[in-house]
Amino acid sequence: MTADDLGRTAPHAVTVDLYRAVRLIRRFEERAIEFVRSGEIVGGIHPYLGQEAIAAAVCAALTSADVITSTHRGHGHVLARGADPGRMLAELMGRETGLNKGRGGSMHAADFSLGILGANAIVGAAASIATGAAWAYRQQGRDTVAVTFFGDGAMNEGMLLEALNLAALWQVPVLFVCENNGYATTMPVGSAVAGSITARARAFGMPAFTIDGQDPETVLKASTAAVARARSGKGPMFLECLTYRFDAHHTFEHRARLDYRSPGEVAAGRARDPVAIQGARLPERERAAVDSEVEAALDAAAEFALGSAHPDPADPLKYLYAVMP
Amino acid sequence: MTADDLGRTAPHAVTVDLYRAVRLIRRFEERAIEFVRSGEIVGGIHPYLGQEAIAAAVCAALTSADVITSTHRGHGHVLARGADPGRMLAELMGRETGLNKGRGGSMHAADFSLGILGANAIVGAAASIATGAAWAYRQQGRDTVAVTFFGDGAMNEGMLLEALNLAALWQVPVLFVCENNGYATTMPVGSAVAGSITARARAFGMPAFTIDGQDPETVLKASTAAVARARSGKGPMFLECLTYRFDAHHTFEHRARLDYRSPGEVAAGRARDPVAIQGARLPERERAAVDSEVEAALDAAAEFALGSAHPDPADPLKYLYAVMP
Amino acid sequence: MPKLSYLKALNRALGDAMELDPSVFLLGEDIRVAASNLTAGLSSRFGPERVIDTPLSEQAFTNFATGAALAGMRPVIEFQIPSLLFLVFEQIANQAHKFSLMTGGQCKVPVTYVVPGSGSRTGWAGQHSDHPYTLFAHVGVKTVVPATPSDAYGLLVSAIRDDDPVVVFAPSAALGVRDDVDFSTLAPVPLGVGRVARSGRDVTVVALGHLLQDALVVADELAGVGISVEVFDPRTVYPFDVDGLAASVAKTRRLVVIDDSNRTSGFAAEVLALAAERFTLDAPPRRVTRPDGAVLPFALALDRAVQPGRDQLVAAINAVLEDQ
Amino acid sequence: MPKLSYLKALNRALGDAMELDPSVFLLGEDIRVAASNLTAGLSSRFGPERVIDTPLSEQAFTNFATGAALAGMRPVIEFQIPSLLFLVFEQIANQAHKFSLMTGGQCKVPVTYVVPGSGSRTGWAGQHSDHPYTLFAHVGVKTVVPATPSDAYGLLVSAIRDDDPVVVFAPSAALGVRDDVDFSTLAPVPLGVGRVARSGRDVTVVALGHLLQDALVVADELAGVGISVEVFDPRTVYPFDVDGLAASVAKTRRLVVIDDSNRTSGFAAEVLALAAERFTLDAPPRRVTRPDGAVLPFALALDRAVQPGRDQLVAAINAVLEDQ
Ligand SMILES: Cc1ncc(C[n+]2csc(CCOP(=O)(O)OP(=O)(O)O)c2C)c(N)n1
Ligand SMILES: Cc1ncc(C[n+]2csc(CCOP(=O)(O)OP(=O)(O)O)c2C)c(N)n1
Ligand SMILES: [Mg+2]
Ligand SMILES: [Mg+2]
Repeated sequence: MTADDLGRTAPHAVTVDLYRAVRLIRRFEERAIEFVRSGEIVGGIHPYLGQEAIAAAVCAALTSADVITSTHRGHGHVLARGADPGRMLAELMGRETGLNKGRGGSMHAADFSLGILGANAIVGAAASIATGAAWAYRQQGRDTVAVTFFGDGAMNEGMLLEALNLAALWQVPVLFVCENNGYATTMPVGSAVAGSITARARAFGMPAFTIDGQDPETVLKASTAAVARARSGKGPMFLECLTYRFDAHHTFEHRARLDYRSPGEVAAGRARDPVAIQGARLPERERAAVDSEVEAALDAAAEFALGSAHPDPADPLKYLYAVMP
Repeated sequence: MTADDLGRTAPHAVTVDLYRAVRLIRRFEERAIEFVRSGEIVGGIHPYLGQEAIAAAVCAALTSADVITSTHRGHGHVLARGADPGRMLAELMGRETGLNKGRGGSMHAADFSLGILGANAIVGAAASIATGAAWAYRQQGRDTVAVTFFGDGAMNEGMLLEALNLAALWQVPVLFVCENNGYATTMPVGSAVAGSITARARAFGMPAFTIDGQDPETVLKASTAAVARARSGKGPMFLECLTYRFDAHHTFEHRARLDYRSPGEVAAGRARDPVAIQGARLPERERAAVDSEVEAALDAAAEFALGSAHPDPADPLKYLYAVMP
Repeated sequence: MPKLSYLKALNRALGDAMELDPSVFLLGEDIRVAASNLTAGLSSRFGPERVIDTPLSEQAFTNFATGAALAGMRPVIEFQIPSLLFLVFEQIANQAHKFSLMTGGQCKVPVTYVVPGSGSRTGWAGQHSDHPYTLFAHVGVKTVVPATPSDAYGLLVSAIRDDDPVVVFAPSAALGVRDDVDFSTLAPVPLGVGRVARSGRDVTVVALGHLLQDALVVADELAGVGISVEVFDPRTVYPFDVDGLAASVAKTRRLVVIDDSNRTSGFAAEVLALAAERFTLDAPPRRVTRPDGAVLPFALALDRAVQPGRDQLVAAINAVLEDQ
Repeated sequence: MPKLSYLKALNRALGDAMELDPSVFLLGEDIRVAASNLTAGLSSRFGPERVIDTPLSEQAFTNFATGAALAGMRPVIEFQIPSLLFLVFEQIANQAHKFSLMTGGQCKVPVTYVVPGSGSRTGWAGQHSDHPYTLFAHVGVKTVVPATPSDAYGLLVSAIRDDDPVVVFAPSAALGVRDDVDFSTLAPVPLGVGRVARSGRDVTVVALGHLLQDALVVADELAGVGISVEVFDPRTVYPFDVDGLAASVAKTRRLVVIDDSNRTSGFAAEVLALAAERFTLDAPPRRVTRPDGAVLPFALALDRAVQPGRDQLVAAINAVLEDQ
């Protein structure tokens, strides 16, 4: 089986939906970066720019019964999974109306009502959490598949590697999505990963494929097949999605000027733009309509977030315990 | 390349040495178990019985410049590397004359003067320590190869998997020796390891072979080639040695009667006995001479250990810090 | 009345919890054959789907439990040795513990972590003899160290029912303790409520886990020479029953803590700090602990010398009674 | 005199240590390009063999450093975020720390662990804002939290030269502190020796790391209303300079500790315990800490509310002055 055999071609509605999703993430991130610059978002963000196809398409392959876990670079996953952009932005601004009531911020955004079990600031941590959740839902007789997103850097974290083993061993319905953007912060994947990423997953007993992570429809095909396979009880699968981070590792880099990617490399990486790739599949007018729809939604989101109250500092550790005697 | 291409045939002196080594370990362990029963050794031991070929032959492939790390089941490695059986036994009895002055016991036996960087009670921990040591010696211009021993169970520990990556990435002269005795305590390897052990090592970018761990000369051939390769700068290698634990996971099992291996399986496992296999390669008389030599050495060791003083409890934390203000 | 051992009480608590609540399941190494005896009989009673042997992947299976908890289960993890809690410290302190606040209360993580055999195990040496309950109390994870079979039962049941992560330390030296117990009286014991294990007038001794037995023996001995020792067992290290202790100390006005942690910033340090802040004492309080940085040496006499013991407790009690 | 920032002082310490001793090398994530600036310029100065970028494999590279130390090197590891110390707690507390005793003194493990940016980082939320120095002090690993640029230099140099593992916390809020420093006076500062950062009569305030600055500001303020505050900076959490503190308290007979750990069994608890055992005070001592179990919430006002601050310090000082 190769990744090509995995799926089907997308009908037009799906094409539009995918475009809307990548465009929403793109514009959300661009606006969020502005809010970092203006100081409305404190602490900065890890922009998802350039990787939109992966979140958008993988989440498009899921049903409402499914769950995901995300990473430090998580806005795309959370939005693609259907989180309200206003509440997401409010979270980034630390407002009481935020997804996490302002307690989590960029790296911890979660919406359990949508099966978003949380972004996670520790690289490699979420894979085993997703595996446990997927296993538990299966024990409960539910039809849930879990997707866990992570980067190329996470492939060197022991706890993630352990999770691959547990998932394969117990045939857990979980899809491992590795977003290989070529770098862990400033460390090139070639200097960090000996052997190969997919060989690792295969060595733990699960099928693994490398796909083009810049084309939303390629990602959709592959992930649809992987999710169907997991749902049917055939166990976990691993997708390495080749992608490129268009912007900084984190917005601190906008001030820091770290020298690790050549301008030529960045330009080449940015040339394969998932928003452009998907946009080219829509008639100009339809695309423009989606664009203004997205812009209107983000205007409303910004207005909502900016207008939202800050949490009351009187009880800063609210929610620390479910019960405390 | 297959494991068969790796080496050379052993000349007679090596044959005898290997026999002496496996016989010494065998008889040391049998006597140690008696000392556990009699209460001279407190806390019990993890007997190495049945796995003797691996320690004996891998250590026979090393020079005095090399270093090893060992495990909770470490007596064989420590003895094979040349530690004095009397001081080893004294260590198991917690005497001041022990290798570690009675501070370490069975699971921490070390002799830095022989390049034994210590047994380790945490499964999977030592591999990265060995990798660091080997790297450091290379930086210092030394010709050292490190060998790290571990079990099949350790192959599921994230920190060991991380170590495979570091070793391959930086082409560290370290040999990973996995003693696959079929079980991690009571957990069969098939229920614990998805995929395959050697595929994992290969996926991290190093050659890996499965060999018969019950035949000392097979192990010697393979490890000699692997050590030579590492010493020549070609990087790490991985050997999976198939073996069988003849006795309990730990001597507590002698009282506990855990039900996880059928008598038939144990009998079959014990049928391929490394001491018998190597012994058969010696003329009867020569073998008998080695046997009494070993017995005499162990008599002396026991006398030495039993006659040694206990440490002075007045300063129980001696050696805790190199310097303390 | 039948005798119940501490270890058997824990086993009974697991069985009862699993019986009552199908979302409770067990994860750990060698728990189907029950190498530690904690889970004896449970695999055949509840099946292998609820008593799950794991590979040696402590970090992943600890997070796996967190994930299962997020999905509505109540996992109980057995850790074979106390230092495995070091290996999963991130997964407990930085993941399980933090999820509730970080998500703004969207979820809970009712995982129980049990170590049957914490502290010195007599001859298991440096890496198997830790007693790290203070670490968890310090980061704010609920931390329980039962002393008696009844409490072992009642506190473990409460830990499993609790909606937050809870670590339960079952000291190696307590596992064999046996009590006359009317099984019908076994019941949950709330977290955070200590008890006066022996009433006295002259000095309050705080002791938990296996050290409670030592404190009671010492109290008996000293009663013979006219010293009346009150023994207070906090049962949980965090939350700590400061009111219970305050009531005891208000009576005795003297305080000694015996604690199997290292001295610096250990459990005993917290009790002494509370005393310094809040209690009126007639003499400076004392603590009997492991020394700073303690690594338990293998040789038995050294191992024993590092652990807090009865002689030191007697000396500390005498000292606070002599001081003014 | 030239200005030296705290972060630059750490950087200078690394450079000087590497210059002096070829066995010193650096390991960490993104340290060649120096994402945190700690290692700025060192890769080009000393070459990539001594400034080594690691994959995201904290457990393995921490043990790797232990192994290199056993082979005679002096590794320095940079950890990008404080919670990575949770991830490698086993490797430090159970391996590096224990090797010397367990081998009967056959070896030493001179590894230095540095976190440039511990504590709250303003907006980095729950998993990036820990300040776990108490954990290492509790297990007995030498633990340093410098407060000033000169101390940052001198303590880091000493940590690297020390033959045992040492953890150096460089609080995020201290990294930008700048002092007038005559570079020729930069020198090693011994571990375990505190200093009186400001002399006073009425109360001793113990403060370390970034909180020293807060304590000094508060002392200035209170001087204006006639309260004379002595500020004692222990510089190392473990070993702790109890004699230095005793001398200060003998003069002031009043004690407040400000500490960025959680309250229960934190560093402040140890200081109060020592006070309870040994010092004669005219009023109960107080501590200003993070609350129990603290997880720093993302929203800035909540984050700030969880950290110990100047207002609380003023209140605590006033309270100990009013108490008798
Ligand atoms: C366990 C851990 N180590 C280090 C960090 C610091 N850190 C945050 S993101 C990152 C790089 C992650 O690289 P990758 O997994 O490829 O994801 P990407 O940032 O490229 O999306 C690092 C080193 C962390 N958060 N957690
Ligand atoms: C990290 C860790 N987990 C669990 C244990 C408890 N334990 C000690 S030995 C062992 C089994 C090890 O199996 P394997 O690696 O196959 O070695 P073997 O005992 O078969 O030689 C276990 C679970 C431990 N010491 N360390
Ligand atoms: Mg990446
Ligand atoms: Mg095994």
